[in-house]
This record gives sequence, C-alpha cells and structure tokens, in this order.
Amino acid sequence: MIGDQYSWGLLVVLGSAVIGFTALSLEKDDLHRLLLVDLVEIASIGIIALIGTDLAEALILPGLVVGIAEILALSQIYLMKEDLQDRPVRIPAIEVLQESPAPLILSTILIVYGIILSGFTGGAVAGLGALFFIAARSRSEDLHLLELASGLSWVLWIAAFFVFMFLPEYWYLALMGAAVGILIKVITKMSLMGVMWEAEP
Amino acid sequence: MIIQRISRFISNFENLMPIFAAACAVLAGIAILSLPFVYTEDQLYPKNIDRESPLDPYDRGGPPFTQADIVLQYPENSPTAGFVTAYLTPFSWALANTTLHTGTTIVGHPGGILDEILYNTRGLDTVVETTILFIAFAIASYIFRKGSP
Amino acid sequence: MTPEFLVGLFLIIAGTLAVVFPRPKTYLVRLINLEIPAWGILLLMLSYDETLALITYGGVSALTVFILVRVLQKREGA
Amino acid sequence: MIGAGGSPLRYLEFGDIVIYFSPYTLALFLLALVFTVLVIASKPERQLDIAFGADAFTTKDIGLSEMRFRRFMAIACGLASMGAMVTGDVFDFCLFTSLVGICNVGIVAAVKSRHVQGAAFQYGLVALAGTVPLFGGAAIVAATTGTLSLIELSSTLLPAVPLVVKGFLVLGVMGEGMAPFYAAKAEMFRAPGAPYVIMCSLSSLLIFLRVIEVVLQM
Repeated sequence: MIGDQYSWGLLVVLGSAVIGFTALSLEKDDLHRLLLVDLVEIASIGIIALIGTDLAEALILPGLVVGIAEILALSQIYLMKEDLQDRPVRIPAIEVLQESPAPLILSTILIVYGIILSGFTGGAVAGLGALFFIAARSRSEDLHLLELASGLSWVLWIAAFFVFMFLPEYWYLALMGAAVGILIKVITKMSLMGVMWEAEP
Repeated sequence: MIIQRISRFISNFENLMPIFAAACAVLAGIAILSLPFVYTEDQLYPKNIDRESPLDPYDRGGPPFTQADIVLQYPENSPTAGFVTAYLTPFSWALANTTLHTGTTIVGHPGGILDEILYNTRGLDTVVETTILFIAFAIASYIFRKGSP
Repeated sequence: MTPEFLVGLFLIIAGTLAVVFPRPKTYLVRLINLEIPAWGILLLMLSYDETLALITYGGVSALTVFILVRVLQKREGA
Repeated sequence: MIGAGGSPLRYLEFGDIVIYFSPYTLALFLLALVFTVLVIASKPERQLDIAFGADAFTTKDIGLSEMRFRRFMAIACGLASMGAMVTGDVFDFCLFTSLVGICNVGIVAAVKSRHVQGAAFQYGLVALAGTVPLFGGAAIVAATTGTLSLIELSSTLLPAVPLVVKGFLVLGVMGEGMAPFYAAKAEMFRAPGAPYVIMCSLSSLLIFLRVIEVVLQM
C-alpha cells in the first residue's frame, strides 16, 4: 500500500524542493534566504516521512533537530554580521502575554505533558513550555547553570548508550537513563533560546 | 577567458548560495524525471496497525518483559532488542487499561518502538545528533555572550 | 490513498508557492506562509500514523518561529 | 564483502550501525586522527601585519576565549571526520557529515571580522541547504533498497539505487564543504589561527574522499 503512493508523494515533495531551490537561487536578501532554507528543510522531512515505517520516524527526529540547531546558530551569526546584537527585543504587546496568568498555565501544561511523554518528543514539548514561560516573563536566567545541566545530561545519555552496547542485560537502567538524559538535555537547550530573548522589562 | 570569468564569479561568496541552490534544483528536477522509484516492501522496522489496541499506532506486540519480534538489520548485535518495545511503565500500564486513546502518550514514555530504535539499535545516530545540537548551541551562545560583555 | 495524504500533498505544493511568491513580499508574510507547507507535512505524517514525529514537528516548528521572530524584531525594531 | 575500499579488516558493532575498517577507510581515519592530535598539541600561529615603508610589524591580538572556542570546534571537527571516515551506515554518515559542516561554520564564525562573518553566514546557509539532498538521498536509499547498511548495500541482490540518488549524496557532501564551494573558504582563510582553519579544508577533503567510496559501494 505504501509502495503505490510512494512515487506520487515523491513527485510532489521533490517538486516543492525544485520550486524552493529555484527561489533560493534567485533571492538576494540574506534573511529571505534563511526563510527559504527553512522551506526546503520541510521538503527533506517530507522525503523521509514517505518511507512510512518506524524507521522513518526515527530518522525524522534527528533531521528536525539538525535543522533547528543550525537555524539557531545561523540566526545568531546573522545578527552579529548585521550588528543587530545589542538591539532590545520587545515582548509582543499583547495583554494576555504580559499581565495575565495565561503564559504560566500554558507553559505548565506543556511542561507537564512533556515530562509525561519524556524522551525526545517530551523534551521538545516541555522545552517549548519553558521557552514560552521565560520569554513571556522577561526574566534573565543563569546561562552557565543551564549549560552545565545540559552537559551533564548529555554525559548521562552517552553512558546509557554504552550500557546498551556493552552490558545489554542492564537494558532497563540504560533505557531510563537515556530517556531522562535526553529529556533534560532538550529542555535546557530550548530554555537557552528563551534566555536569548533578553526582553527588556 | 571563460574560466577566468567563472572563477571570478565563484570566488565571490555572495554567489555561493545561488550556485548551490541551482545545482540542487537541477538535480531534484532530474530525480522527478527519473520517477517512479522502486519501493522495496520488506523494510526494516515495519509497521502493523491494530486500531483496537490501547497502544494504537504503536502496538508492536508482546506482553511486558518478554521479547517482541522486530525486524532489524543485525539481530545478533542487539540481543536485548524487543524488550524495550514491550516494556510499559506502571503509569502507562494504568493509562493503557483505562482508555483507548493515549497510545502516542504511552509510547512517548521510556519504552516503545522509537526508544528501541533511537537508543538501542541505532543509538549512534542519536549520539551524533545530540552532538550537532550541542555544537550549534555552543556557537550560538558563544556569539550571544560575545555581544554583551 | 487516504484523504489526509492527498490534502497534505496539496498543502505542500500550495504552501511552497505561497512562500515563494508572498504578497506583499515582507519577512513576516513569508514567515506566516511557512506554516502552510508545515501543515501539509503534518497531514502527511498523520496519514502514515507517525504521531510522535508529528508532535515533535509541531514543537520544533513553533521553536523555529520563536527564533525567526526574534531575528525579525531585532531587525525591524529601532 | 569486498567493497570499493578493499575488504574490511575489522568490524565494530553498535547495534544496527556497524563501523568497519577497510584499508581505504582506515587510511583516511588515521589521517584524521593524526591531524586532530596535531590540533590538540599545537600552539596557534599569530598573524603579523607588516607596515610598508617602515621596519615595523604588529601582531594581531586574538582573545584567549576566541582561541579556546575555535580550538574546541577544531577538535570536534576532527572527531566528526574520524567518525564519518569509518561509519558503515548511510544515515549515520550523513549525520557525521553535517556535524563536520556545522563545526566548520563554528571555527570561522568566532572571528571578529565583518568580512569573515559574512563568509561564515553564506557558508552556513549552504551547509544547512546541503542537509536537504543529504538526508533526502539517505531516505530514498532506505526506501528503494530497504536497508541503510553499507555492507548490505554492497551485495548485488538488492534493487539498484537510482543514479540520481547517488548524485544527491555527493551534492550534499559538497554543500557541507567542498569545491567549487571551496572558493568561499579562501575568504575564510583570512581568519587568523593556522591549524584550526586548515582543519576546515582537511575535513572537507576527507569527507569528499569518503563519499566516493560510499557511492561506489551502492
């Protein structure tokens, strides 16, 4: 069943890639280029999704993470290159965001659901919650502490990986370590983004 | 003469992205012309969907703490593959017994087919990928901090 | 072919065109139009029952918007 | 199996991802290893500005934190290219390659010069766009043959990988850092700090040599 529609799906996704790349080759403005690169990333996720097995899903997650990580680094390089680093960012002047408990409730829901999910997806969901909270509350957190937490959780995750490979009989321990490690790692990375908003009070 | 002009065009790094994008567009166009591609039906980690199961899109079989059958490339390299898939935490076991609609939430927990692939059989992928995340954030936060001394 | 699959494919193509030819051509319009092909991909994943990838994609695309809006604000802001 | 790079001497298993050392990949691996050790051991050069007409020169001042950061990136880049040299899985190879790409961006992005930063941004854009043919190619390989392992792919029983998909992989690797996109790196070479900048070009040379073996194997 997947085989019948594979080529049709590929036709459309590759077609969108052709259009996106053509636009990219004609674009002159740097920020527009960044947005268009984001567009062609979508096409690559589409090609992976068309495999349609569990493997496809396991390949989509790394693909997504690579994309967002590089976009973050590039946006920062762009700001430095254009000398826009020191400009203040204002929180969108929406009343809901500033005075009400709405961000608190929303981020709590996201963080709780993310921790229940745990693992990779949970990290992204909970991280979104944390990011939303920090960005809305215009609070500056300690960058070093977050980086330390993320580094430690990375070590936890690597240790779990080696348990899986060399001491397979302790798979249960390794599973818990990996799931928690990657959860903390992704959350802290996403919160770092929130800190970078550095909104003026 | 022409080579000189080409090399001068290439050596301006502003023109780098257009050249690469054009090459990608041409190659994707050729790929479209060479469709259809074969789709091999016996894939690794295939899906089987059981709409009646409480683990709905991710029910890959087996009671907890027994080894489930999953199709991997080198079964001899991962002797414990299949245990992770079948494992349910007590919380998710309770969820599975109450409702039919939390399959994805349950599989998001430690345990489940994706954890099997991401952590166990294809763990090296995830190591590399978290490293990419780490490096990219290191670049971003280094530049960010340099801007505000 | 399920309806989700077909609608997803249609949204991908339509969204790509919307991003490539935004009107008016500003950064913000492009950014908003980027949501259309993203929805197409979400429907594509739904048709293959890839729900965890779907949730992750939802989270990640929201984060991308955060990052890009930050850049836009710095650029457009005084 | 007898691949394009000779028959493997030794396997190292990580679940489904099997790392193998054939004479070809082993040679590339050792090259990357030696250079990474060099980067760890060596002291960075100082760039000199010579004032014309006078018998004087000034040393460009580079901050300690910048040097440390770039050294960290160069070591990470070396490790990533070592991984890319020996991995026996197409998708894993793609991930290692994009890690090399982002490390290269990091090495130059830390430099405080407007011109170098512009080059780093453009190169970063290409590296990001390069992941599209790279991951897309790997995904099509998985769909058409049903496997990602290079050892399986070298057998003749599987359906052939379409030629254009091999092109995707090569183009993706080019995007992550190889000629003709190499020209931009000449701009990057204005960045001071010799061993780190050389790491950029060496790593892209190595991944390009490896992708040839990968493509021939399929």
